[in-house]
Amino acid sequence: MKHNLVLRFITKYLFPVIALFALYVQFHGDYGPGGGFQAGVILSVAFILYAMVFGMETIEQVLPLGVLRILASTGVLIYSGTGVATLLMGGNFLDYDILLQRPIEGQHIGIMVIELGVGITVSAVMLIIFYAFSDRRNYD
Amino acid sequence: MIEQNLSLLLVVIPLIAAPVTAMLPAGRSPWLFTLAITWICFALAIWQLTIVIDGSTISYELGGWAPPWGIEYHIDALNALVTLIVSGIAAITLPYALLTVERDIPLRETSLFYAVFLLCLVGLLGIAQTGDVFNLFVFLEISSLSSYVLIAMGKQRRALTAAYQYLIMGSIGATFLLIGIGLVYAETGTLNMQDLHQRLQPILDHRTVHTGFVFIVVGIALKLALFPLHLWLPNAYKYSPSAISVFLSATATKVAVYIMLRMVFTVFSTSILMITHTEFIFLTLGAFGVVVASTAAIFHYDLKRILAYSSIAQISYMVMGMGFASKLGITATVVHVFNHALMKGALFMAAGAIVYRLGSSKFENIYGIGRQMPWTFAAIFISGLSLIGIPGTAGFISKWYFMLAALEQQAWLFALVILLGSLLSVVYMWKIFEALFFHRPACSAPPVTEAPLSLLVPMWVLVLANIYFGINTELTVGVADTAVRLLGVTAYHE
Amino acid sequence: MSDQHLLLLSVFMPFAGAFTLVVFRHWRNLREAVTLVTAAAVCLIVVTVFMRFNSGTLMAIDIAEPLPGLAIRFEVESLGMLFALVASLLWLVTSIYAIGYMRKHHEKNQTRFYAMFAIAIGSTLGIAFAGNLFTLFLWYELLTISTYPLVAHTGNKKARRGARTYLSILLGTSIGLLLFAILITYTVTGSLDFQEGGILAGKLDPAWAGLLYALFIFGIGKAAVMPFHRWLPAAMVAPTPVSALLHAVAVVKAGVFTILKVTIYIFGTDFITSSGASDWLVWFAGSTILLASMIAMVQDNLKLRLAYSTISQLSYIVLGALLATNMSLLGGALHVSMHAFAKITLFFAAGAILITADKSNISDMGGLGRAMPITFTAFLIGSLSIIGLPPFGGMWSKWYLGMGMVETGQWLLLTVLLVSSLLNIAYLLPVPVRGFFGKAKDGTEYAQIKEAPVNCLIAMMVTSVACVLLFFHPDPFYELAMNIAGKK
Amino acid sequence: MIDTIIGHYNYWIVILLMMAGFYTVINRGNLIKKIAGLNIFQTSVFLLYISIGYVNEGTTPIIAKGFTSYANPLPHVLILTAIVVGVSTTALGLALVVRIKRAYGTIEEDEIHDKDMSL
Repeated sequence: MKHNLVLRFITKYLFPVIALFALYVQFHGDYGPGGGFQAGVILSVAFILYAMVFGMETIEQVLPLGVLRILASTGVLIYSGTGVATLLMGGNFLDYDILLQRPIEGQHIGIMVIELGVGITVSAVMLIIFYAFSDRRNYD
Repeated sequence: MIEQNLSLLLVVIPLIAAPVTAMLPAGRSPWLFTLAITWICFALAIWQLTIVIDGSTISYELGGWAPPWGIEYHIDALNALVTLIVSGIAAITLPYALLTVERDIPLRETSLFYAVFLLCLVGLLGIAQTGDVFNLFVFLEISSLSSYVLIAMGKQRRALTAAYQYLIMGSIGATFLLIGIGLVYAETGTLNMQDLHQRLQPILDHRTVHTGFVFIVVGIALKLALFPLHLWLPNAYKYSPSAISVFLSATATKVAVYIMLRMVFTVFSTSILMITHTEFIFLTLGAFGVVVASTAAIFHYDLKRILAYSSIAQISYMVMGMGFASKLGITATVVHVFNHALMKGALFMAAGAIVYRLGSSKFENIYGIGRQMPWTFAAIFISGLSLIGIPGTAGFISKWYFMLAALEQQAWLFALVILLGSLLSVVYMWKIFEALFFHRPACSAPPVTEAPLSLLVPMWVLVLANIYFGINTELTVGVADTAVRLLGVTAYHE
Repeated sequence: MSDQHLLLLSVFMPFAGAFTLVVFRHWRNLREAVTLVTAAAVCLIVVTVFMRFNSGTLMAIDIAEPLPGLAIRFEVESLGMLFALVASLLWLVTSIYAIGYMRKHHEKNQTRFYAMFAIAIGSTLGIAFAGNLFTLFLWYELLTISTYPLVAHTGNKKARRGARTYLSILLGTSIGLLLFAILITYTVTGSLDFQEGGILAGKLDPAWAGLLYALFIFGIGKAAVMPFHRWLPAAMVAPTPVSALLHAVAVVKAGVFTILKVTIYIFGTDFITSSGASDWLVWFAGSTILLASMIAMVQDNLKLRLAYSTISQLSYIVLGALLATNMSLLGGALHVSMHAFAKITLFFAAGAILITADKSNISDMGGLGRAMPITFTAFLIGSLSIIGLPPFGGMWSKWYLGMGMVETGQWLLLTVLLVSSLLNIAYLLPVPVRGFFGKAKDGTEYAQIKEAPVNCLIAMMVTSVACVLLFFHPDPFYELAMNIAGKK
Repeated sequence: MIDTIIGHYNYWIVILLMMAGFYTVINRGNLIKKIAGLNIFQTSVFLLYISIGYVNEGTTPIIAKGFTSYANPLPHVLILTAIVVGVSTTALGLALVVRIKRAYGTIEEDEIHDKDMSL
């Protein structure tokens, strides 16, 4: 597929659009349908599409497996870190009310951060899964 | 601060530790970190038990949302006991894991291995801590998924098929559980266990509730390897890495038994057993499980496989105990959950030590090994006696209660099955003793030495615990009594 | 030292001894010295306990309570005291014998042998001093398990098969029947304490008493009532000291001791007679006596013959318990000690013949008595005591057992007793007779065969002298036995 | 009668999918097809949950002017979690199949069984 001009052209321009849409889904999840799970999958789709057209090597340069692993772990840590932060501030686990002075703002910021963690982990994990199945250099 | 968040920290600490472990460089540092985490969890679990041992409960609201809307961690004596078992076994497995894992797992995968181990611990502890049925399902799947991975890390290629088989069976079980929870939710509109209990009482004769109940019971039965849904278990325990055999055999199925107890007695109630005749099903399947699995164990010539079949038999005892649906029966089940964790843990550790030295647990390769590895053999011997139920060991205490429960209801047939199970366990354990000690070693057998100290010490801690809890049962029977009272199970009336 | 601690010490001393001699396993003499010292110490402690008990001190101690209301409890009472005395005295003698035997016979794994032996004796003392049925069961099982390696000692195929039979019958009956019976007792009464007059009376429907009693009698496989007797001949593959002490004294007597305990303190003799629980069981015991004697007659292997003789003799004691009268209990309790001294003498002699002349079949022993006069004399004394002739101790127990039968009017059983005495003569006396007056099969004289090792001779002489002494001075045992019977 | 049958059409679909999936899991010897069956099986449950949460005339559960009736959001949230679990299961299952293929050279259950037995 590397030599199909139309695909290459479209993919190149679709990539930022998909990524942008992912960010929209991510941050608009607070007000409408969306959230970290969906956004994470959409973002990873952008990379997967790119990889399918331009080859695995290209995205492996940007996102090697090791980085993805760290990203996946970081997402979980952001999530649980928020919880621990609420704990340390004297509230219950994931009790966002406590994060800022006004509980309603605390809820906003809390869910944002949490969903960000979810989004990072989901997209990283989706890519790891994709790597695992598409990288068949070691066998065959 | 720590005390008020105790029940939560038990889940969150390993949850945070898991991704951290995954990022640590391969080598001994992931092990050391995991060791520290499991010991912290163990200490917290002891602390938690001391708080609820008098029959009080702890309630923790996640996110500050009051139950029944938010997720609640609801801790009573039973939760605390299961948490103690899980974290205790984890804490004792870790020192044992150091050398066996270096043998079983490629070096570059160690950090991932320990991360997955911690995730499995998160799942099991979460199940034990949570008071929300859907949350329970999620934790169940966390623990199951990670245990599939851990089993697949076994050295032989059959570990892969064993893990695959377990995955299929486990997922079906989990989905059944999910269906059941969905149906019950559709009827009541709540997921909180205490709340469900309240709302289910008036509608226990609804057909949807029955259907939900049956789905839940079958789903859990798959997870706890109740006969005849046990086929995944022997291979899974046989081919997994030694440390994982120890950990899973001592915790995974016990936690499934706990889920069954929780679901049947806390969420529904004792009367649903009679309405749906499940008590009879528990008793019958339990009895068949005891006899069939023990008999199957006799006809195998592989140490780990015999132990796996024996696990199925022992779980069947616990299911029978639930089937008695009386104070004594449930006490027996709860006590046996604890005691069986001790004896199977010790037995699988010893089996793992033999595999560590010889690379195999087949009889033909390990004949006469008991003379070269006297401490390992003695550990197998004593914990084997505990498994049989010789007085003075922990196993006797649980057998005693099972028998009392059966005799109380004058269920002579089931009393005889329990005794028969003991006799069959004498046969297969003695087969092991004879093979290990009195049989002449094969000529080609390489000379071996006693297992390293880091394997022996955890093994013997469990062995001594087997004796200690056979003589002093304040903890086990005491906690079981409190737990049974809180479950609302009453003494048997004709 | 306080009385309670003395009691504990007597039970746990052998365990400590076992541990110590494992530590000293590389120094043979030291190891055996440890065995002897432990045996002597235990013997001394038990005698001290006996003295204090005689002076009226009550000794009891709970060490733990594994199950609510069921403590691990030690307590001294007459029957247990009698049993403990016999076991500890004979352990000392057997230790002396065993050292000679094991060295001469070049047995392997001697450390394991001595260690397990000590543990077995510790368990026996545990049984003797058990303060309730639960504790008794605990030690009962431990005794089975600790003797298993002794039976399988040589480790060859024959030994393994014998040990398997041994274990499967003993564990099978104890888990399948005895534990069941104990649990039923507990469910019915809510207690397992040994109480004078029993705990079952008034709580158990007399119609069921017979069944429960049968569960006990057959469940206590160590008493070797037919059809659960096969383990005892199977256990004869063990080295002779094991057969002598454990399978003529400790293990089998633990069985009949348990039966006596259950009869007196769980059922209560009154309940047994009033409910008729034992009416049909006496015939099992009676036929065991006769059948085992007959089988003994056709055995050519000396140890096997002695084993069947033991089976038959054990049923005397069982019968004593089943009849549940003063006289029969007195006879039964006395027979525990009288038979112990006589039978151990016989086994000592059999072992001595095995190690010095390498003969185990009676048909090969013609003329051997002239080469080993002391051994065969000891055998003769033992035989006469078993047969029950004066002036040997065995007479007393048979006398009282017979009295018990007369008392209850069981004439048929009395006939059984007398016939079996005749059978005793028929299967025991040919051995010394052949030894002294017979000729070797191939006509050779045993010029090269000397007497057994001196250790073995000492042991044999001690026990055979004891057989005679017990005729003239049965007092210590007699008084203890009287206590039990009188308490009825 | 017809009304009850048609009125519960969502349950019929759920049951149909569930049985199809379950049958595939049990009947197929091909490891990948088993996983596909498992997926269908799980999906049927997701549908069950979502249809439970449906409220007549309800809209998306986002507060807005002019709407008073909302679908129950909780089953949706639950099933989102369950979907994630399902995805993980599938990924793990497929990863296992890949490694089984590498170790055995086949993904047919009976062939794998034969290879294990022939050792």
